[in-house]
Amino acid sequence: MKEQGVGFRVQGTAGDGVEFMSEHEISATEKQTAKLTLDGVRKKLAGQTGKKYWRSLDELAGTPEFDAAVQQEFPQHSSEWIDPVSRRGFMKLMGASMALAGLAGCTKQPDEPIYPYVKAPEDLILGKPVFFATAFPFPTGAVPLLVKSDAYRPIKVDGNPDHPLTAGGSDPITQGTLLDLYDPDRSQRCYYRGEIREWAAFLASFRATLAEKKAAGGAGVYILSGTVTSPTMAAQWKKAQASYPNAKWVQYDAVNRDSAYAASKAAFGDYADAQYKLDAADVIVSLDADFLSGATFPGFHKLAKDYTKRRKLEKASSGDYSMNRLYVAESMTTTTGLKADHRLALRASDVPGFAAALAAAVGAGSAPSGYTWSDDAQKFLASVAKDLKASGGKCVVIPGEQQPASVHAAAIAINDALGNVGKTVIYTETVNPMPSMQTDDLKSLVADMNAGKVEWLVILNANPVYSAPADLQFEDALGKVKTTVHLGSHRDETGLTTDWHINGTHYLEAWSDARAYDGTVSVVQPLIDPLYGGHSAHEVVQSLLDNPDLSAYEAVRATWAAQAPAKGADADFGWRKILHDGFIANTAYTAKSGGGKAAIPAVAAQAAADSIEIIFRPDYHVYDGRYANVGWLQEIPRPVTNLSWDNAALMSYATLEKIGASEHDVLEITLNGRKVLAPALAVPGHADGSITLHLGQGRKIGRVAGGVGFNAYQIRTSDAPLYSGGASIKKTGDVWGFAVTKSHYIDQRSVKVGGDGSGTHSIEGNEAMDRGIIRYATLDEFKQHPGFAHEGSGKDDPDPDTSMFPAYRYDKNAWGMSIDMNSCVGCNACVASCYAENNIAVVGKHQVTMGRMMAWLRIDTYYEGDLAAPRAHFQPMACHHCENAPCEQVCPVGATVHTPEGLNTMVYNRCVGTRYCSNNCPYKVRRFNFLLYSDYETESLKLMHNPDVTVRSRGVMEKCSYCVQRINAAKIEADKENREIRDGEVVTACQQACPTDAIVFGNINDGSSRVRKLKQQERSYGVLADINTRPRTTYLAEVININPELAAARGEFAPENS
Amino acid sequence: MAQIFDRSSNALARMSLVLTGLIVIALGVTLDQLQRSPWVTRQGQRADQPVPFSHKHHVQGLGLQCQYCHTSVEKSSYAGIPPTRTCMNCHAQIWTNAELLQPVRDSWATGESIVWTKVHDLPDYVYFSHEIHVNKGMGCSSCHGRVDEMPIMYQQNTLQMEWCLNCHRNPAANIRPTSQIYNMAWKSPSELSPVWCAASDVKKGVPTAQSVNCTSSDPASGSGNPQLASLHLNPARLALISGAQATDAPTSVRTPQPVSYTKFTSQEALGSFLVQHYNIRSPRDLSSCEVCHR
Amino acid sequence: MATKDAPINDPMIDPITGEDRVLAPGHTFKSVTEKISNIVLTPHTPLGWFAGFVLAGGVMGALLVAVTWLFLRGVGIWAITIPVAWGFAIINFVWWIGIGHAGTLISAILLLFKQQWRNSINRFAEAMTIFAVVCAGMFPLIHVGRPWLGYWLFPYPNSMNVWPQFRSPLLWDVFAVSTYATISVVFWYIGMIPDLGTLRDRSKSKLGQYVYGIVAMGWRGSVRHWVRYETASLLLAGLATPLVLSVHTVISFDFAVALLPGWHTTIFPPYFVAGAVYSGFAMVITLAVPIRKFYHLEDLITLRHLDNMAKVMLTTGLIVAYGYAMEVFMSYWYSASHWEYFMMWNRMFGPMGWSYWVLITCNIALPQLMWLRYVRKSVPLMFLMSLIVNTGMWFERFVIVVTSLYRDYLPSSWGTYRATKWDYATFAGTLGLFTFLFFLFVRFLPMIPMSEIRMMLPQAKVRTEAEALPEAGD
Amino acid sequence: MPIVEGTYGLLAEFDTPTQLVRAAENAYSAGYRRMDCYTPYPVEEAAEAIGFHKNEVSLVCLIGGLLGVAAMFGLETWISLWAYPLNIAGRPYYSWPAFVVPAYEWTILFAGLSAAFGMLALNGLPQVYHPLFNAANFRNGASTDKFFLCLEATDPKFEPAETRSFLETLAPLSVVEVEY
Repeated sequence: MKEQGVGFRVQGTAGDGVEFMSEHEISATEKQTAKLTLDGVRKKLAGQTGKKYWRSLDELAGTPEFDAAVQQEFPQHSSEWIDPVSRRGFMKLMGASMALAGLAGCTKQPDEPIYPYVKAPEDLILGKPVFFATAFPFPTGAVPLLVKSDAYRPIKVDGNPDHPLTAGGSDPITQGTLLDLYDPDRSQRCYYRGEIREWAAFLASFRATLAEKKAAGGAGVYILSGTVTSPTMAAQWKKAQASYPNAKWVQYDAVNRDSAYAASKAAFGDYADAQYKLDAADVIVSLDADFLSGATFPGFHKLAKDYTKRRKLEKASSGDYSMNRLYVAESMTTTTGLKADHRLALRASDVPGFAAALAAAVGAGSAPSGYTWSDDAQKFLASVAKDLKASGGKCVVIPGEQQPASVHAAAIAINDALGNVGKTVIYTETVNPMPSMQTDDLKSLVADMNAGKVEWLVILNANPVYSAPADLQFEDALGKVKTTVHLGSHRDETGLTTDWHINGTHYLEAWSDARAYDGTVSVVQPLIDPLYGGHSAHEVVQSLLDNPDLSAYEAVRATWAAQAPAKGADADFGWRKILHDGFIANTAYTAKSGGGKAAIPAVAAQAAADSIEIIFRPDYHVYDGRYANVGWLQEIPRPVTNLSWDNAALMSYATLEKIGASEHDVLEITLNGRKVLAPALAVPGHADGSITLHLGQGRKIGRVAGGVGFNAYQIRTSDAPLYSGGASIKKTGDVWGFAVTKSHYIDQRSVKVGGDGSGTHSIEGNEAMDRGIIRYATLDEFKQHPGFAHEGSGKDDPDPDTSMFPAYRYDKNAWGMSIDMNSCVGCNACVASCYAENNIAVVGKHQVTMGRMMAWLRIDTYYEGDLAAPRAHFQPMACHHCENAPCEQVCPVGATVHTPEGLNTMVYNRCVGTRYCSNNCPYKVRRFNFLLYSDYETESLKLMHNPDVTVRSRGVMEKCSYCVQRINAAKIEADKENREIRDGEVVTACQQACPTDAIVFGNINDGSSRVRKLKQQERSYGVLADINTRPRTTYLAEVININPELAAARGEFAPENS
Repeated sequence: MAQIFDRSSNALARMSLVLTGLIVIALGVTLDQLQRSPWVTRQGQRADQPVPFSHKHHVQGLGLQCQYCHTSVEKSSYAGIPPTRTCMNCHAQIWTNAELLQPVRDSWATGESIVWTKVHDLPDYVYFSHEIHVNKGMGCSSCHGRVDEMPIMYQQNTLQMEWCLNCHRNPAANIRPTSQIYNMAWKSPSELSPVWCAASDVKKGVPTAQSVNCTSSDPASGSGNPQLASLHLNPARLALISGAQATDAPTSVRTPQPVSYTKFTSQEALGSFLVQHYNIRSPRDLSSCEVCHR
Repeated sequence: MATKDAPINDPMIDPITGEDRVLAPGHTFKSVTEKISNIVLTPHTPLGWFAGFVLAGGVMGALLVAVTWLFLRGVGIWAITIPVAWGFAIINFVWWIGIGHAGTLISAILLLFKQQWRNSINRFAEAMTIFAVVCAGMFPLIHVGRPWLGYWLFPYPNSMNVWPQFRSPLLWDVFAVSTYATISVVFWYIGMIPDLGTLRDRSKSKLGQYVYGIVAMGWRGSVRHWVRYETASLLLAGLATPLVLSVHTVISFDFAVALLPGWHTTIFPPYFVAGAVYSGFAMVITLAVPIRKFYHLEDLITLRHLDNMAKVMLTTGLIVAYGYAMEVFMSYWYSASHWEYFMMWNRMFGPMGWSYWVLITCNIALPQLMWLRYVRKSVPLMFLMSLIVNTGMWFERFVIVVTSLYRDYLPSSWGTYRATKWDYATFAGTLGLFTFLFFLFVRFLPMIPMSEIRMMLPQAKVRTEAEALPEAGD
Repeated sequence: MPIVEGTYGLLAEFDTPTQLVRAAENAYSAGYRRMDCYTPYPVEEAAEAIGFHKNEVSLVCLIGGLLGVAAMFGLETWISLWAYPLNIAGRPYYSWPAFVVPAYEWTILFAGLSAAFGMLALNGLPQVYHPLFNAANFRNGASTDKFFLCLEATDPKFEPAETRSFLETLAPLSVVEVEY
């Protein structure tokens, strides 16, 4: 790699500071960083694998060279000095305590070495982070990123705020990819039949084969990859096909867009993506479409942002609130369904019928025969149809990704009939440069393999052995192929089966490109030299071309040469701009002309009411299993279920009763002959008669993923990859312990306290209502009672001066936060971001089960009303930085105190760990290191730590700090310039990650600050403020826009309540 | 039959009682001293370094600027340890075969770092920023002592929390004009050597360095233009500031015009003047925990 | 009045009052002195003592193991979690401190009230206090996350310029408990000096004479000394009384000052103190019964003592009951606070409701049997009673600590609490430590104050000329 | 200390407290002052008899107590107002109500310790060697069941022969001369 310009921005704090471009030799610096970091280590460890590898890494840890590397990587590596002690165990610890005894906490530390550069890279300022723009390629469209890099180590991944589509939002998976990069289980080198080989050796044999196959046009050479996201990759393949016309490329992801593609093909004659413009929609109808729960839904970031734009309750010029209304008909309860103003629980197999019926109701087709609907369903259908018709052109119907083509077709037809096309929905080229029907392709590939036609099978970044449909028996077929190759960042199930395994690169390690869901192109630029010298798919594919040694960088640059014009003499100007901006302007797709005339295919007959169907869904966090080894994603409880680690057989309470099981029972699920063992877990609002299994767990490898949950692929077949009826359930009698961070206390329904006495309510939810923790109203009620959040008992905030003591005055800055409950869609992006920013430890299933999760920020989910058809509320909960902080008063050593700017700060190194503060915290947001949770051993994880945040040791209390490290950075900048900190200059990690701007942070003493304005809104209330804690974090009460036809007002100001 | 104890034991018993008391007191005093002793703080200890680098020689003798090696001291929390390249800038030409410099040449040849031993070593949970101190008028020598007189580098101060607090609670006692930051020999003003300072009219949004001019020669005595008090700013930082300031401080890059100079003959007077004009935060702010611990 | 038909020939019944005697008749200065001092001075140790001693030591071993593992791994080996961040450690702490109260109470308050019957039990009651405080005092230290920094709780000049935070009840604990421990030890020792003198003079072995001689400080019974000694004891008693009341008050502040429903209560101080005395006396009985049997001290620790203690327990037990009643009344009706209401409902009928009913049974229901003279007079029944009350009082602390914490303000953070084997090991271990120390005490120190028993003898009175002269001597 | 030789005093042994008190009274009225009684348990009458009425233990105790309260309250005030004032839970720096408790505890601690050690000091303890211990009967009885009156040689009125005969008149069990 030579002569690569990399544009980057220096930032005071994220989002601020002037940007300027400069050039520097990434190659040189990469060599530097590499030399000083992992190169040597790699040499030392060459030839050691698995456990042995890590053991010897530990031995290494002592050696000065190693400390050198770490020191270099960590100019201010921050961790409590005690860490080596706790590492080396008891004797040392005792020794340390001896040393401590009598000394004033500041102890005699060991000599620390300094390892300066030999040649320092020019524009590196150690201790000042640099931000690089790149993108995270994901099957459903790339997520454009701005990555924080400290001494050339990426330490924080966030959305690119300037990007036209996502505008800075991110999601848990995107946040998690950072840990994926530093995953110690990543594949370290190339293997051939289990023996270590050099990359060169592979290239040699691969190219030799190609040479001899050239004559036959490459017949017998197959490439199997995950969904291709890179235009350059497509271009490379296109070129390759010229010389290898008979070579085949098959894409397969277990979670794919076949239904959508099939429908669009039928409607437009060509594959198309549908882009929905929710900001223009008054009525949104989701047909099992989970578009608010994360990157798993194409275009999530934009959809979520637009959806919440219309729920911020800012008065439009018309004087109206122009609030949208969301209807959801869905099977598995999702955050989308829980955010809906009206939700209908439907079995997945009923949705196609429902879609057709809806189409008929709005005059876009004929109703399906033989479907019978419950009264609720009929009522729902009728009023939805009415609402839709009333707002033609200002409404939109969204089909579910996990629904068959017919639902997509119906959606196309309805949107067409209502004249939404071009207004609330447009159809464009596909983000995938080479769209295909993946399941069918895989079938034919397997057929070829079994037929012995396949001589070379190169598997790129896919794990079919684990995730291919069970009926295809992919692994057996693999045995029939002469030579099999697997390139991947992990040596996974497939990598262990194939002849060759090539250790692949992470997207932060290699050059590539990708399109965001709107088509805007982003160049994926690496931020660090491959940690383990991995290789990218581009390099493999390039071998098929006449210039096989062209680097990925050059290939990518060539692809976009046209979009990167020179400026005068500066040939690299355009290219640098692309890298600096993180995307190529004006490359978004334009709408296809002409709406689709979709003929809705006849839907299958309605399944028998008493039969039980199985629904397969990608996991919210580990997706199809590729992120199963990312600790954060496993530990952060999934939305809705609050299930951390594990997956489960999710079903409604009624179904649970029907099959005579109770939660935690291990069930044997049999689906046309195939069996899987799955523990049962009840989900409020789940459709009756269907069981949802999340894919992606039950991995065999990985110290995180291994042994977590069960593998749902075992019963997933190619003919019914979405859902399948006719399952039989048997209790095995075993019991499985879950790590559910919040139960709904169904062990003890709220018969005695709260609720309607029916015993079907969640006591937790009822209490939340009675205690004014959740406050909401319908739109009409809100109009009549703008101050509803403060009406009613226990909802008024005591006046600070009624106290016997004078209240403490905060005259300068006063930091505060406002969280909009209307905008929070409970997607967990903020939680994941907090993990990354604050070096929060992963504690593992057992500790989570004991209730010792370390998350500083959590999303509380309260289920209101009958758990069979609940209304839910998401409430992000972190330290409230109370002005009368109960925790501070009881700390005997003053380890938690208030700063003059009103931060409730936690001084880890002063904490002795009495845990009194946690007991006295009404919000229970303090987290305690009961054991040594922080990982001080694993070197690759050390590289990931944020150097500005102390790594907490055992026996210390910790909690949300309002990202004090960011505040202080901003302060220093401001002080240097003798000015006040500007509004928006300090952005907390959670705020930065939130795709819907639900979280706003700032100085509440600054009259013009956003947070001040939000806090002045009448909806703004403090949780538990009536016990006079005076929280600095407040919430904007929820307002729902219900359809009076469907439900009477549910809020507390409803006629029947008041 | 005789007594159990003989006469002397009375005295003995009482003595031992008194003694126990004394021992307890002595122990307390010892520990109190121990925690502040060089054995704990490393104060004044000279670690053995791969190269016996003499700051005295390079700073006093050759007159090297601090920033020549510690490049990021104004820009980052981390002052910066010079890369081998910096040494080689000169030592490629001079002392090319001096025995002492062998490690440097090796490092240059092999690309392996020179392994220094950290002299000023704060606990890892302490977040110290050179950047802000230097920009707000804390001279190098205030903390590091007369480095220019140290043949071998050592730690001048205890670097203990109480030491930090001493200054954070009363910055005026140590603050100096930013023009004097790198002046190792800087002395607080006195009757004999007074200092004249003038605050420019523009306050807000002007880098500390530019808001105040100080000189040691009486500007009234027409001894010509007083040297401007300002840290030298590289274009980038200027751009950054001006850009950032686009809205509320268009004047930042303009060199402020000295107005009326005031004469200072004591550190207290100068200190309080600078604290006011450099917008130093209040002691309460500066001694708040989160300033150094996160 | 059962006195009439009480057999006249029963020496233990005072024929005039018909009450049990505090002290069996016929004792002389010498006889009591010998009886008590021989227990200590006898060269051959009884086998039973060895058996018990070794057993107690063994149980104490569990404590050592548990604490070692604790320092090795961290407090995470216990069941504590968020929200229940305090568990057995604090429960045991409060329980032991409570037990510690009876000793000081008997020796101080009863002294002020000139209760003669206290004399025969106060010495080992005080010993019990000290050993209980030892067990209690251990917990605040080992329960913190970083025990090696425990000394940060004391105000001392340091290079960090930081000091303890005096608004925290935990810090008040530090001072209350340390003061209590110190004063108790001093009181105990001062009280023992004359007896140590006796042991010095009666000891046959040279070693004995030396050791007792040193600790007796050369006490020789000069009346001048006696007068100052009496004043000092009286003062100490006078000081210990408010102290003993303050200690458990302060302990109760740990809870009362917090804002948790179920903790934030003004009635805690009084009923904590009452509860402490309650459990304290229970423990005294638990110890007294086996001791008087084993060392045949029936004529020094008589049924009268058991009777009196039973009455004290009844009283304090009723105060405690009143406390519980008040809690219920306040939370259900008086407070009109949703938090309080839910807390009490949950405490009674929540998943951990059982613990509340155990507490009610052991502390309120069963002890009412002590109204029956029969029960008060039956040694085994009283022993059983004492065990029940001790259990009940432990559960009181369990209920207060756990069932208030595990479901507090924010429903999303409700949790549960299931003790681990290390919790049990630690608790059992302290019981072992306690008995271990107690065995040492009865073997090497006079467990009944001889000088004070002497005072109780009839011949101890100085007669005026008016009175006849027949002197009982020997 | 200088070794004193000769007679310490004459020691009369009695069987009952009553006899002792009588003897003491007589001795006192006979003009003896340097004398002391030794009993196995407190006998106030005896103290009265030899004219020992008041003692200073209470005073010492009071001073100690005052010292304690002053010390702790002072410390707390200094810390929270001058040494390191911190905003704790929005409470004022000088939260005196909270400071009462530790101050109270230290009052008792100091008072108690000074009472105890004051008593020992005033009694001149520890004094493990004492001439009286030379008298075998004293060692055997004084701490068990016998009562002693000792007229000391330092008394101006002391005259070995006379004093002995005087003691004989008080019907003691025995009168022995105690050597230093």
